[in-house]
Amino acid sequence: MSQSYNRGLIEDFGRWREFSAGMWAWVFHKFTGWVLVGYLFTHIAVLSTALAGEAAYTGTIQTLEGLLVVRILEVGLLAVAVFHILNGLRLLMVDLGIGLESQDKSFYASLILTGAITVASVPTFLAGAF
Amino acid sequence: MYEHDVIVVGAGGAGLRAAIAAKNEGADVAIVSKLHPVRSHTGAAEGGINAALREGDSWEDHAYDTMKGSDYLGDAPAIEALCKNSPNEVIQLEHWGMAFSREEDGRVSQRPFGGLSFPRTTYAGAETGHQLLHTMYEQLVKSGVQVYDEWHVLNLAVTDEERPEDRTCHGVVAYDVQTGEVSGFRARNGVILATGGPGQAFDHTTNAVSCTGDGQAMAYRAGVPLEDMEFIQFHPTSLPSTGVLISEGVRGEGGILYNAEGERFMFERGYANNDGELASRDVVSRAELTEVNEGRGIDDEYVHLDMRHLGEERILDRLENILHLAEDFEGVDGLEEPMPVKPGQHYAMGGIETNENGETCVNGLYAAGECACASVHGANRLGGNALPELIVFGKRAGKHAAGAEMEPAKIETGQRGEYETAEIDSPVTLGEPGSFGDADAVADGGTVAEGGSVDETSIVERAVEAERKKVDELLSSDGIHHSEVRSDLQTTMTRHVNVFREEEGLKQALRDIREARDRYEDVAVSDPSRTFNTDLLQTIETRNLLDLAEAITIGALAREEFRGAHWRAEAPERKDDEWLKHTMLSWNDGTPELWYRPVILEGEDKTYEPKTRSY
Amino acid sequence: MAERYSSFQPGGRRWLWQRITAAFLVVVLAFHFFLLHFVYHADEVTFALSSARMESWTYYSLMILFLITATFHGVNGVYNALINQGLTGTKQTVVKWTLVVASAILIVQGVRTANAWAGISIL
Amino acid sequence: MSTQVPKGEEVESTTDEAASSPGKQRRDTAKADRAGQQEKQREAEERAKANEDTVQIKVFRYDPEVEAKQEPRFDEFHVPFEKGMTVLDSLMYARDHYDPSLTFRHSCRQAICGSDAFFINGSQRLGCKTQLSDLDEPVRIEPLPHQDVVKDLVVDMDHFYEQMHAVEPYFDPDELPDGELEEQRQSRANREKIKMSTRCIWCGACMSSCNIAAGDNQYLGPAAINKAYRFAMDEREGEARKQERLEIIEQEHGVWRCQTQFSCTEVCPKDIPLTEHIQELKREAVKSNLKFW
Ligand SMILES: Cc1cc2nc3c(=O)[nH]c(=O)nc-3n(C[C@H](O)[C@H](O)[C@H](O)COP(=O)(O)OP(=O)(O)OC[C@H]3O[C@@H](n4cnc5c(N)ncnc54)[C@H](O)[C@@H]3O)c2cc1C
Ligand code: HEM
Ligand code: SF4
Ligand code: F3S
Ligand code: FES
Repeated sequence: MSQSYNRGLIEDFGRWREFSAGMWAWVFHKFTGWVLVGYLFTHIAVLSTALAGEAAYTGTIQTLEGLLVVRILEVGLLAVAVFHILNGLRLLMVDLGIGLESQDKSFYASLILTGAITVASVPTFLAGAF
Repeated sequence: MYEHDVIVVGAGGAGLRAAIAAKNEGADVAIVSKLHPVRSHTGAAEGGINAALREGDSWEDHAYDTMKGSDYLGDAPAIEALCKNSPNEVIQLEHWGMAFSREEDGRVSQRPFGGLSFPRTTYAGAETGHQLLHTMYEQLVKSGVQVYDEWHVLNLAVTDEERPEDRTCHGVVAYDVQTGEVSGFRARNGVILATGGPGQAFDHTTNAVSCTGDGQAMAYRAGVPLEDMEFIQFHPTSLPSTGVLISEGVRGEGGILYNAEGERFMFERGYANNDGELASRDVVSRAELTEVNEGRGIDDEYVHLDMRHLGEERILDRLENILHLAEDFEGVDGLEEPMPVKPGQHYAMGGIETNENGETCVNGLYAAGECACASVHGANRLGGNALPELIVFGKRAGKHAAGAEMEPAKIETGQRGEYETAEIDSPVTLGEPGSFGDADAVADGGTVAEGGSVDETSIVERAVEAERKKVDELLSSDGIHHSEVRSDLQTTMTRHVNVFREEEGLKQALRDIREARDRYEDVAVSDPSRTFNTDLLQTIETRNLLDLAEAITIGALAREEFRGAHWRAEAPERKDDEWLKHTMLSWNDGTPELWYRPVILEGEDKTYEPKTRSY
Repeated sequence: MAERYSSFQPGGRRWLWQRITAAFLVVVLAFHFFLLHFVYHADEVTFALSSARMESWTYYSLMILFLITATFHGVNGVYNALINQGLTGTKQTVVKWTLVVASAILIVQGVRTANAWAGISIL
Repeated sequence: MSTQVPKGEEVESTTDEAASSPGKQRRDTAKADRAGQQEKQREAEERAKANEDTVQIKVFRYDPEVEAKQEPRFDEFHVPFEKGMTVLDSLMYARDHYDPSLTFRHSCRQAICGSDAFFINGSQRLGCKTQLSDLDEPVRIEPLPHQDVVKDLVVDMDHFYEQMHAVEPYFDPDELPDGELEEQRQSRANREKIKMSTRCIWCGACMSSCNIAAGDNQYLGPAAINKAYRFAMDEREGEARKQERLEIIEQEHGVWRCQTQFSCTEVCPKDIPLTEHIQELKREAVKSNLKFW
């Protein structure tokens, strides 16, 4: 009813700031989902260097893994994946009709857990990068 | 111009039922309503629908209770029609899927209600009206009746023969709220008014902002008599700031009323030594107002209804809804503080005079629901008797208008048969003596054409022209805002034509109404827009309220007795010798004319003997 | 107004599969991450190591299944998101087939890589 | 879908035809009037400074037909505050005392007619059910997002009604009892199950809060799905009808579009667990589909 319709002030004014937990969960899940598909495609692209032979593959991977940016991006990927998994589990529960009243709490829980897991895994991810 | 067999004005319980019934008879039906159907005020009803459904109960008992409740001012044929048909109609609602509360065995639940000798009130939680309205709207969608929603009906297209009884209604004129277009709706068979009550004549009411009695005012000005207008029910427990109803259930469960001095005044001041808070609505309302008038009200306005002593558990279990209402509409936590309450206008027993088939004295014009008065409620309506009235008389009017074969009515309408005329003892000139717009009855919204000399379509067209002119005039003139007039009117009505009525006050009210009418001459609409101009529509509604407020006051002034909801300081007792008659008011070229018609107490096979009304 | 009475219910089936694949992915993705970042470390990855794992038939089939479910899940998710934004008509059909083709390429490429490691030379 | 601009033009043409001569005069009057209103407003503002007991509201204004209002804007009003005052009360006060052209739908004042859902301080709420004392000042009142604005706070509800009607929202049992006076039996448990779903007042708040409904015009939306739930779960209707109902809600733009944002559930003034109902219908639909596998 509104996609072609611009109400200026109204449509964008104060909307996102007032988003509730469920809306944020949706936004984040969407975002992480898209990042993950994006990654899936790149991931396969990178891996398929293996088709060009052993050396090409090992070379590419080791160069990439040697870059600090890539390592940091990998931490980001982990965060994204963990959130998507945890919130995905939350959504699966919602689909089964379990715990709908505490959907906001479970969203906050996934956020916190995601943070914790990500931080805890930083050392492992960055190991050998310096 | 739109054209249908039957045009139903209003889409509350009565209008919807009428439309469905007419459709079932095969007529081409349309509903014209200023609100979308589900916004109608029927949705606000809480308590329930009376119907004699079970063994041990009978329609005769229901009729007896209703007659007694009416303080013997109801007409027996109408009451009997109501009570006989109500069970079928309620079961019809059930068959349409209405979500009634249920017994263990899966049958529809019934509960006891004030003034009933049997627990015969069927209900759906505390939201009976909402369920009823939506169930019927759903069936309307199913039946495919055409709905013109947000079309505000401005007037009726009625011929202008000398006597109202010779006139015919050929349609209505309506204003499309979204676009500002004024159009005619021609009705081949009949127009059914189902526009609800005139609660907005008072400043404190449980009724919606849209309850401005438009249908009553239109019918009145077209020559149809208004009947028993002085009988207005005031509910003792409504919230002071909004008028939202706090159900009688609170007192039923043991809630207590206190004045500013902390006295339980119902007992301590001797208003009802036996029943206390549970005395009937009018008694409690009068008691509350006496307290306030004598300086023992809180903030000089209201009293306290306290339910804290019932305990949180019981309150949450049975009165949860009340907690929400007090919280949402008054900002009061009923578990922590007493709730402020005061009497509020609640229901109009009187209205457009009809017979038990919904016909008015004007051919082709019908009325049903709160706007009508077939006279089932007489001087006082029993709780749970309005909703059955909607469905029973809505259906009858719909069927009749669609041309179904029906038993001829026993009640007479208009100035026919037995009646007596009377003088109005008014301190001021009443009515609209040739003042609004042009001096003739046409612009005044009365009738439009020489009888029979023009065809039906042009009668509607002329009415449309007249309304267009009126709208343009309102939009283009300069003047005061209607809300000033309306609020003065409401204030005087609540002050003088409230639960307490005395001659001087009523006369003062008539003076104030006269003044309000004179000021209304100068109203103008300042919003120039044709799009959703609520300013314009409310200005028009205010005019209707003026006519109705005046009618209510005239009736109250004329009736020098205490009957049902009507109480007079000069004569605080019922006078059956003199007053077993309906107050009738006709708009005679802009001047109200008072007359009376005897009450019909002869039922089908028995006559109801007036007894003292005590419970 | 939404169309009515379609006897074809793709929405329902895809919805269900999105859940089923999700449930499957929780396990496999966690395993995948764990194996490749915690058991083996990122800076140690070589062709030989990957090859060694792929030569196990169970691992090979798990990874193929992983690839297929992830692709379905991801691409179907994207498609849904676009419909939710009001994608309809021809555009919808175009997007649908683009996504199908992309998925096919992805899967084919993924399988070929796995085969390279596993030493299978069909593709 | 629709935009307001062509609609505005349509209206303009009727006006010109119907009231061309008084038109100018009218506008002039309106101007004079506006000056008067500004006067009143200024007084109120002064009062506001002197006296704590006023509330400042900022109201969205737009009228395609009135020149000064064609460009959407916010107007500020200072309204004297009383205990228990709701947002609707403040709007009515502003209309009756400062600006009669302030337009909004309202009727019952008791949260049952569903006319006055607005976007108040960033959330969909009923004006009559929202206490001013619960809100931060200034209170910002806008029409419902994602719906075309007709004028000021009035939005076009037609699309909402269409979606409601699309789910065949009427009771339609497979069979009825023979006796005219015999009711269908319904267990208390079953009535309890559908009870919340029957409370919908068609206010449109849920639909307006849902991002999916905003993006996908064909999406039935939470209120309509809830309506379908109300009948699909009513044991009085029978299995055959239930199957038909499931077919309606499981089309492409039916229940599957719901992404469990929960905002509908959060804004519903009648506390209907909308998301829960939608999810339950998804499972019902899957179950009934599995039968044919
Ligand atoms: C708070 C409350 C609780 C109640 N509880 C009960 C109860 O428990 N039991 C009981 O039996 N009764 C109860 N009543 C009384 C009963 O609900 C009403 O009398 C009844 O609903 C009136 O229905 P109606 O169809 O006549 O009018 P309404 O429902 O008021 O409908 C009027 C219709 O007319 C339309 N309309 C009005 N003017 C125009 C116009 N100019 N042009 C076009 N359309 C117009 C409106 O849009 C609306 O659709 C209660 C009333 C209130 C206020
Ligand atoms: C590991 C476990 C995973 C779980 C539990 C999971 C769960 C889910 C669920 C339940 C949805 C549906 C949301 C909805 O329709 O309301 C979803 C959407 C999605 N998932 Fe996953 N997922 C997982 C892994 C992945 C992976 C590996 C990818 C990438 C390939 C991915 C990409 C997506 C995308 C793109 C969406 C659509 C997001 C959107 O709405 O825009 N997911 N996921
Ligand atoms: S479901 Fe709730 S929010 Fe939606 S229309 Fe109904 S009452 Fe309003
Ligand atoms: S907000 Fe929309 S996405 Fe679903 S849970 Fe409610 S319908
Ligand atoms: S005015 Fe009726 S819901 Fe608010």
